Amino acid sequence: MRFLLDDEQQAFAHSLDGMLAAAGTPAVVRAWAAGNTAPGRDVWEKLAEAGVFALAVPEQHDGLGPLPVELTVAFTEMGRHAVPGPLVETVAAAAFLDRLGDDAAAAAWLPGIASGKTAASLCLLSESSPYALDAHAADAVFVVDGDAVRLAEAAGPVQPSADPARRPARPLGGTVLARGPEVTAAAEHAADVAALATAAQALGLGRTLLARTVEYARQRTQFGVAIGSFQTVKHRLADMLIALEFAQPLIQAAAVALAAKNPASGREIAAAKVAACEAACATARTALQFHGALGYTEELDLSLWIRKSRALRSAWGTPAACRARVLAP
Amino acid sequence: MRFLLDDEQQAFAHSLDGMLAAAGTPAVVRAWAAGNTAPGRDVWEKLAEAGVFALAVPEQHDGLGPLPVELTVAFTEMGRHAVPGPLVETVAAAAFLDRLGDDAAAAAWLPGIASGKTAASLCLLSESSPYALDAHAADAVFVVDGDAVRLAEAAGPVQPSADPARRPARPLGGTVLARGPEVTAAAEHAADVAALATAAQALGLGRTLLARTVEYARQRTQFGVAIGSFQTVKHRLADMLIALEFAQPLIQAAAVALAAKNPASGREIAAAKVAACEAACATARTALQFHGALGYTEELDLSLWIRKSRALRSAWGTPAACRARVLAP
Amino acid sequence: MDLDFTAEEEAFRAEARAWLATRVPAAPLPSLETAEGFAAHREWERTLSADRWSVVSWPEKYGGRGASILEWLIFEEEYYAAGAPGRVSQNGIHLLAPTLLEHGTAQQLARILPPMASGEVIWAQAWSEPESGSDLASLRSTAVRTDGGWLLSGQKTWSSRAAFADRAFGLFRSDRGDTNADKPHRGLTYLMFPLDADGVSVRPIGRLDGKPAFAELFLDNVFVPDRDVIGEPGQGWRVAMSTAGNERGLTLRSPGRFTAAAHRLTALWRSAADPSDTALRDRVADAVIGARAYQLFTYAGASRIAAGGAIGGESSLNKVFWSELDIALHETALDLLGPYGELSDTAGEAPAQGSWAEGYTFSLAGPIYAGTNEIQRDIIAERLLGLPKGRR
Amino acid sequence: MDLDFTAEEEAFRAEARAWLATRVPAAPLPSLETAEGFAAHREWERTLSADRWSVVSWPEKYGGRGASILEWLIFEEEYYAAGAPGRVSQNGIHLLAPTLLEHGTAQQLARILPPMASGEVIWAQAWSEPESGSDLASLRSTAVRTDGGWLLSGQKTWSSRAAFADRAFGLFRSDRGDTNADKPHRGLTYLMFPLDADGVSVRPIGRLDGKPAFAELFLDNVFVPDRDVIGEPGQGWRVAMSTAGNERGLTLRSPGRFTAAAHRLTALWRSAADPSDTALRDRVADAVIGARAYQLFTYAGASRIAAGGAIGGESSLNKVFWSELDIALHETALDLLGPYGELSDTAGEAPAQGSWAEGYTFSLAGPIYAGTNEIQRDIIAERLLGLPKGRR
Repeated sequence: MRFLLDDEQQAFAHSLDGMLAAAGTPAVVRAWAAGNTAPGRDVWEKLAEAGVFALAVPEQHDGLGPLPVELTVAFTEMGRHAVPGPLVETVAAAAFLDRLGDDAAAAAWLPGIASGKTAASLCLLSESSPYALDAHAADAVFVVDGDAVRLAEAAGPVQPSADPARRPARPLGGTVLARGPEVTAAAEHAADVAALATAAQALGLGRTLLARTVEYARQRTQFGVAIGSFQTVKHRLADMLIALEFAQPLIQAAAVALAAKNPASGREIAAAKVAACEAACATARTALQFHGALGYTEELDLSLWIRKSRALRSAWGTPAACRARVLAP
Repeated sequence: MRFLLDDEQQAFAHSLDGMLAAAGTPAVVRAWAAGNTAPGRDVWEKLAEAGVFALAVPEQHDGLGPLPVELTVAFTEMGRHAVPGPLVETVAAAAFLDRLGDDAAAAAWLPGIASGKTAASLCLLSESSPYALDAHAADAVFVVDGDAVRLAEAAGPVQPSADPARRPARPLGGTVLARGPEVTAAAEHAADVAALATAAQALGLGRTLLARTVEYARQRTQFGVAIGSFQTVKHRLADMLIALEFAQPLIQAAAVALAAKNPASGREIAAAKVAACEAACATARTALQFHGALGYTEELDLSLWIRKSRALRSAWGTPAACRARVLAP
Repeated sequence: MDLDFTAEEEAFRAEARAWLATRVPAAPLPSLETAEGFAAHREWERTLSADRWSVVSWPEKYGGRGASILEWLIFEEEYYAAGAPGRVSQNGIHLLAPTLLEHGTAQQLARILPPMASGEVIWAQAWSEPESGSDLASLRSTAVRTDGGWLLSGQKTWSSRAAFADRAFGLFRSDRGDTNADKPHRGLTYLMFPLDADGVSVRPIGRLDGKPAFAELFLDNVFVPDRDVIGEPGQGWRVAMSTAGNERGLTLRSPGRFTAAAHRLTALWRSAADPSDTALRDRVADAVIGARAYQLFTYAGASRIAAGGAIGGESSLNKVFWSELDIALHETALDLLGPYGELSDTAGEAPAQGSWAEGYTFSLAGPIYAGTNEIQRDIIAERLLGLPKGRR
Repeated sequence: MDLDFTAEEEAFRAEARAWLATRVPAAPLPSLETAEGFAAHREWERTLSADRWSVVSWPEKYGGRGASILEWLIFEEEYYAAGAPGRVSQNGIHLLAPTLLEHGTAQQLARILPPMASGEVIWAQAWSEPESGSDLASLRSTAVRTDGGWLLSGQKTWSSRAAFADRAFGLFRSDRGDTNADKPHRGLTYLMFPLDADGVSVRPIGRLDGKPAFAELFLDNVFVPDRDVIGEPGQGWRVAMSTAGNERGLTLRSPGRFTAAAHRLTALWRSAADPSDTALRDRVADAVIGARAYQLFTYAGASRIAAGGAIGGESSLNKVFWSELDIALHETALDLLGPYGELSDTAGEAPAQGSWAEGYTFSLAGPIYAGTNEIQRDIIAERLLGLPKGRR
């Protein structure tokens, strides 16, 4: 057993971190929120160049994957920088197409996803899932409805999320691409990949929220001392670190299980999703509280992280659904 | 509206507090736990002299009641001093007999309860309620089983509780005293009275736990300063005060509703039970933590309060059952 | 000990309820943190005021009904139960007016209160400064004596409502000589000023959802006549604090808000939730219990005031309790709403026309403003529990 | 990155599992905090030791198997999954032995370790004193030089297992001259002494459920020969701390305990709980998730050690996490048990022969001992997050 990222994986994380820091994601998020997807697509291209999307695509379709561990590494970094766009959905769509067993469909879309040309969205339609994320910005929107999958024709009006960078909409119309039990099975697999990527993204969000709050608490003074010297502040930030540190190995183990096609991977992913999203939400609340009124403003970039953390909590598996799955026989 | 205890009620609380402080209840509790009920019966007599049990008995049977508000005042003080014995059960049995509409049964038992001669226990038999508390020490043990009530013949072996002063046992045998829908109705009323008295008792426990912990935190030094000056200690104790202060009016309002035969009284009692018991349990955990290893010892009297607080949490209505009742249509 | 309302109080409740039933807008007004919503809410204040419902607890001569605290609580219960709009005038009514009623001159009262009651003049607070959040004693903005008045300079921030309001009130350092490290509260003066005066710049600040719920104020030699000083110059701190411990401790957030919100949450739960999800049920129950506890705690406080008592440190208990209740209640609602819980209040498909999303955003500020909950817990520990001060 | 065990490790697991399957007592032993239970647990140590399962990570010459950390983790998983008894020798094995292995002489190792491995000598710790709980630097008990050894005097408390154990170890102030307010850690010596020696009085202290889980030790000129000093005299603090940051951070509470407990909790939930009670279900799930997270976090730490890294402040993360997990897990079990959750472990009708009640009582000590969780959070904030020290 070597339950540690290897040097190459760490270098990959490090280089993504550097690239995204240089890209100045807060401005990209604000543009995306305002409907201007161009800066987001520029970042998307850079991510593709770094091989992020190829990790979800098999080699026969110009990919490098599927490599779930590396995917979680990438999503943690993308979460750390709050990158906007249908990142999870694109990777989940790739997992769906890969698993579907329809060579034509795979060949039609997967190379584009791997190269970064194609941003996709995916909606596994149900009462609790009526929307496709960022459908307006996606080149292909797949909708699984019962045992059929269709390629949506258009998206309904954007329903702005509390996270301004998330722009869900109801996918409309479209032709059926495939139908049958393999659609259902591929959709289940895609949901797992999406939940795992969301968990990793949440971990990254939480890491940034904690780091920024620690930094702020060291600088901001009140009553003549740094607020980071108040024991209440220290202890609550310590609790955030604990929550994040114990979420991380759950994500990694879930990725390892998914890579190994371990039948327990669904449970492992659910556990990781709960832990990472609860940790991110708690860290967001803490970050907001200790930044005071400043944290409550839209103009502080931190708000982009705070607002995303709550939205991810229910995306691709509510806490209740995940907990039920952890205990499923 | 005057949602405040009047002078007489406050004087009643004050005099019970003084009497129980003088009685040295910790030693009484330890004796009770060891099976020696004599000191407990002495306190019982003093409580009866102060009129506590008469509050649950109507005037035609030598009582002063029913007076739910005054009962909650008394139970808060008894909780404050961790008085042992089937206090709640005796008062609930009185409520049961009062409501039953069986003059002979009422005349047979209520005067004795009012005067303190009779300690009673009561078991509303179900899968989640197999025991009668302190049956070994009670002069009469009533068991409601379906729509029949019987007077138990004996108690099975004591099943020691985590609270050493609580000695539950299965009531055995006995003759049926009454049967019919009035038994069920009287039992429901008795359960309400028991839940309300338990809530008040929990509030009293919590008050003592907080007061002792504050006192300890002011005296105990660590790293050269009183631990009560650590912000974490201060904030957690502040939270305990908040929990207790907001539980108290729920208890009082539930008592007012019960006195007024308000149909919402069941919901009000359930709300009070949840709030008071959660507050007491949280305060017990805090008291234990800030007393450190000392709090974890049996020899510190505080342990008697700590151990009782958890037991009361599920007695006469689990938190889940109470919350369900709060929302019952 | 009772919870009975008198026949008069019940009549008052019935009158309020009947009035609200016909006047409350059927659909929620636009968010009061937008220009459009602000105007709509101002118009609503006028409607309230026309029938003397805007400031029921004030004396009749200023537009009120001389209502008791209990009647005020009754009004608030009915108000929020009816789903009536948020109160755009609340800074003036709850923060400025009590101070004026205690320290203002007759001339000030007659001049300032009626237009506040009617919504003609809407007030923003100007308490905080960039370097002093909860630490008001470190204020730096100045009031310099000039002929017939004062010249205000400096910067205020987190001034709620200031993006659209008419006037503001706050504390200014008027006597630098009197200040020293030990007595930073000295030498402050309580002043009122117009937001459109020469020398005032207002920079709106967006809250989490982008709406300009507050603003930064830049003041550069803004002239304020003597008649707009409240109380004695140099005594501003004492003037401001004197009303912090009275009814305001009870009335900052009226229980009616939370009982109404808990009621709406329960209705949402009954209509939308899986009844077998007892985890959600428990959270709904806790919101109902919390709202009831807050209502009863307030009744007890009102009874204590009616019996001649005072409200002191309890207002800190209050603050922590309602602010945490408010967040928990709204988080529960968002979870009940499933995929719609994520939507912004501006989304076409946002449930209840966005009011849950708006309420959630609003609730998140609760533990921060009006003295952070950390400060409140310090106060509770030190003043109510008698724990030692420590350096935190 | 993988979670794969080697064939050798799997064989080790299979061997341990097979041995445990035939040897673990069918019914739980009596509580090890009673005289009867202590004897039964000592006997169990002998059984373990006979087949070299008592100290698998030690070198073979002292009774171990030279197992790797990972094998130790595997053994612990199997051990607790099999429902095997608590380890009455754990103070010696986890606290004393690592220090001896690093600082002890060959003679000490040969003399002390084998009887520890066999349960012939059971060790109590003697860290705390009445006036120094988590603040070990303020220790007052003394070791005074005498011919061929030291004379120990003073008082120790919260000495776990000391009511029935054979020997104890702790720190004593041996050089008062070297002590000053700035360096209170100096001048301490690490010594071992028999609990039945002349001058030692043991006063058992009952824990919450009355069982004498620890004791006060009164020492009055207790002679200890030089051979029972560990490391250099005066260097006791450094000796004691040097092993605090290594594997001990990982092994104080082995993940196997919690994965096994979570498994039992899940089984209890499936058999006893109302499946529609999702509030309880969520708490059971959180216990399962927490136990798994703790296991994986430990695997990562073991991997880091295997790769040449070290464990530092992480042990504070560990401590807070497992201690809170342990309480939550047991509280959930008690709630699942309904009316039986209240019963003491001595009640005839106590479920699982009292082990949930015993486990709950035991769990309550978790946030207190081995450095309170408040101290651990201070350490996390200062050492891992770099927040300023402050006066707390």
